[in-house]
Amino acid sequence: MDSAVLVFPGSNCDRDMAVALESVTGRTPIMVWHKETDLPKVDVIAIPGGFSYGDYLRCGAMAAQSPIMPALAGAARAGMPILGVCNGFQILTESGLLPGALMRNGKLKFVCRDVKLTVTAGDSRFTAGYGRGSAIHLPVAHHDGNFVADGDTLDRLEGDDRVAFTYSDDINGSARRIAGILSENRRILGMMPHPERAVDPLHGGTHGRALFESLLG
Amino acid sequence: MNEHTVTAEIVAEHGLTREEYTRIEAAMGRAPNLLELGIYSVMWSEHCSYKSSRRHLKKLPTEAPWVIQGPGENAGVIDIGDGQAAIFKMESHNHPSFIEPYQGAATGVGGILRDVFTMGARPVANMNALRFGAPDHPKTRHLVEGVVAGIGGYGNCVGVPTVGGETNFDPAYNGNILVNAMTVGVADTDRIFYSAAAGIGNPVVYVGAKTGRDGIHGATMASAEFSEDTEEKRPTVQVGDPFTEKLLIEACLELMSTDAIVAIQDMGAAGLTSSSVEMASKGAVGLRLDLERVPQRESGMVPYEMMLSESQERMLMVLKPGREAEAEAIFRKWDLDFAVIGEIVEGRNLTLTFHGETVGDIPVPSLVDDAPDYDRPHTPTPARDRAEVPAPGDPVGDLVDDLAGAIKRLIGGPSLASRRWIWEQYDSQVMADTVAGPGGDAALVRVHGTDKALAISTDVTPRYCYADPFEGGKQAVAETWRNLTATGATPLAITNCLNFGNPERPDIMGQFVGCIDGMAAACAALDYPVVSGNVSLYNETNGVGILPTPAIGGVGLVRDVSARAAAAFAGAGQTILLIGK
Amino acid sequence: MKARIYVTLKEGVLDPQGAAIRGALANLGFEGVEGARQGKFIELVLMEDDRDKAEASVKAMCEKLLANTVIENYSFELE
Amino acid sequence: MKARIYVTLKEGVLDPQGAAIRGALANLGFEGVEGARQGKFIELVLMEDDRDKAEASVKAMCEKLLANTVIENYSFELE
Ligand SMILES: Nc1ncnc2c1ncn2[C@@H]1O[C@H](COP(=O)(O)OP(=O)(O)O)[C@@H](O)[C@H]1O
Repeated sequence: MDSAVLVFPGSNCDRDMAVALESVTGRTPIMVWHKETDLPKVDVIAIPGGFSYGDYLRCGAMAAQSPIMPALAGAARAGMPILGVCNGFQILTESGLLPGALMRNGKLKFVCRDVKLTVTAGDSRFTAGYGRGSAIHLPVAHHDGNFVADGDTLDRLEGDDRVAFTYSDDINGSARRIAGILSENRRILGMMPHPERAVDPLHGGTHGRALFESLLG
Repeated sequence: MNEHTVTAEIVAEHGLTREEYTRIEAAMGRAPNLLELGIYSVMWSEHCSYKSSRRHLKKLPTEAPWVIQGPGENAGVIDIGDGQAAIFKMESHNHPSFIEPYQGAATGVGGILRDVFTMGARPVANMNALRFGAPDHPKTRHLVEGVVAGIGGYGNCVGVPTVGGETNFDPAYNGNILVNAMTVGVADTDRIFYSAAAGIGNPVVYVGAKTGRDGIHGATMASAEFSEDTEEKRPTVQVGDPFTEKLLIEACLELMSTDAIVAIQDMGAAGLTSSSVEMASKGAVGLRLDLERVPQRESGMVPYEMMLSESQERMLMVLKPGREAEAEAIFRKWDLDFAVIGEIVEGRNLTLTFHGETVGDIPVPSLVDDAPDYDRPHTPTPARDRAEVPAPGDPVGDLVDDLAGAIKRLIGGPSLASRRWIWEQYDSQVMADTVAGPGGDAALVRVHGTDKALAISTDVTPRYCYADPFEGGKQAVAETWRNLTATGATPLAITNCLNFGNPERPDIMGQFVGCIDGMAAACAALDYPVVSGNVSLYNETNGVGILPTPAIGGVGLVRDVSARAAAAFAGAGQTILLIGK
Repeated sequence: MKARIYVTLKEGVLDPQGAAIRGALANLGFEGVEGARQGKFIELVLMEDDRDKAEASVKAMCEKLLANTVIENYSFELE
Repeated sequence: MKARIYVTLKEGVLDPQGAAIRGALANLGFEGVEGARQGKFIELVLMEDDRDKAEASVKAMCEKLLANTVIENYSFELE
């Protein structure tokens, strides 16, 4: 399986994402600079965490306007699996590829710790390997992970089984403890926790592996 | 230009004594103009010249077969095998953090990162050693929140994990908090970059952020004792831009993978002045800067402001001839400023021009070699009464019959309480090589793509140093050594940040000398050399000095990270052994 | 021409920063603060002299970048 | 009574956010943006009806909490 990792100025989990993808797929991901306007032919695209444009103005706002984004939107329409983690999730909401917005954490502080999650969604390209309802641990590290959407949108996300992960505890004030959501076609996943930081026994946990393995199908 | 005549008042405002001014006139063979005076004041400040500490620092052991570069460069370098080196240093940002805790701490992290990646290393870990006043002092809460948020705000954004540190509270720090930041980086031993300029005619290049009127006089401020009205004066503090720093790291490392760079130096506390002087001094060459070519953020800046500005996220380098275009393309790709602002010239002078006119001309050796070197009087610390020494946290003398109660009080008190509230605000895992983050004895960070790990610990117990500087200095070194050893690492070398009060007081100078002697003894006994460090003096308000605080940052190597040891008990039924007396 | 742009959270969107400000003011002894909201204030210096063109352009900037209209409102003044 | 408070960076203080906004607007094809500064906009609802008292109190709030007067200026309107 071939993959690509988008790189924006200020991305800082790009290498981590590439290492994780390579360790599961056995193939070196292609790194795509935000100024490109075409995407390589791959089977999955990952948008990594970090502080694109310093998180200035709003997290992900400036990256969402990058030259590469029209190509990403095109790929999304064509059904390409896209994974956005942390800042990647923020970029996906800012660009309208996923609904809602990510605001400053409820307690206003950056939070870095391992959290307990429930895999809420049934089948999807990303969660198939876990099984609905399973409990997993992944690290979070963010300042703006507080998921916000209007009541209708939240109802729709839940009703359509598009909430991928929920936090077992209130980590950041997110509406309905949402930690990750799927697009309507279930092929785009945005999530605040970092699966790429949980693929190697030295990370202290390997619950992130199943997410990448699910992609392999 | 510099039509001001230099008066006694102006000399005093620059923090120079009458004798120092006389020395300047003698070195130059004439009176300096204001720009030149500003440059001397920066280079001869305590911060840059180490005039009170230099002769004592010489006593520290700095050599071992694995030391590639000891003190004297931007950071120390040690060999960690397989053609790789660890590069590290610790630095203070105490006074700025007291005035503006968020930005002060943030720019402290930015500065120490630059010291490390200037040498060609990718930063892989940050640490921070913090001392605050009494928990119930009205300022403490605000300072703790601001400092911690600032460290996180900068380190998290640049994408370098903050993997540990230490935090103490004591009333002695009520008016002078300590914010010491350490960065560890990894480089290939054949790709280490130094600051000595060379090659007559080679271009001198400015990269990074633009220069503004930030913190003019900041470097001299850090060398002057605080007085109560400092807060009223509200000196300009610098605002950090971690986003630009992140781009600067990537751009510098990209250029460093070519062979275009002759020398490189970050613009530290004294900006263009210290970077250009140090590069010229180390390379024994002359250097001309055409100041109108400096990228400027504000209009109407004069040479004095450009040379003394402390704007952050800037670097100076010397390129091989003809490599400008290639270098410029890299910096443009990362949206950073790039400008050729001068060249290496014959002779030993730093010559400054502005629109074709020479506005300053100083013999570089006089700025460095002729800098004052004081043998300040020092009196040894007398043997202290137990009652004089701050208690190790909340007293539990009344609970001799209630062990559980005593333990509860101890671990609930400010000295021993969990620091989780602090370190959860730091991204301790980015780069995905953190094997042991905050919460253990030493942090462990895997060397990317290998089975090796670096072990890192910062330690000092200020009340020990206050009770007995020699034993306290020794103990701080030994504690890092033990913390590293406890993870299974071989301790290799240390950096340090020596925080003390006013060196013009013989008792304070006595603490300083005593701690250094103790550190030297421990380093020698443990074969554990000092490869870099920093001194912060005048941590004193209204005659009240801090506790002597020589923070030590130790680095060790675990050859096989799968064989590391952790602090937690791993299961029931295991045997507990106590080693040592 | 200068543009003064105000970006505020939509009604009904929880504002943790505003809530924190209100709490901190209360702790400092400022009583009677019934509500607090925090938004952004952006000042732009434009090369445009034509008011209508400036207005259209600032509106577009707000829609595309300066405000996230999922959660924020914006308004602006030109001078 | 309502207070509209503007907190801006002092002249000469680096404004990384403003610089990034300017760059992003240029990348989006908005030309002629000569300068951009980002500040905060805070709205308070006060229980106070006396204008003078409200003014004194908002000023004190700004000095003590809302603005960091080391690097920021503030101004406000009451209505
Ligand atoms: N300012 C800080 N930043 C990051 N980690 C910290 C900080 N202060 C303390 N820690 C972490 O908290 C733990 C306990 O700190 P401390 O009580 O100073 O340790 P010890 O006395 O065991 O060396 C250590 O793992 C340390 O790395």
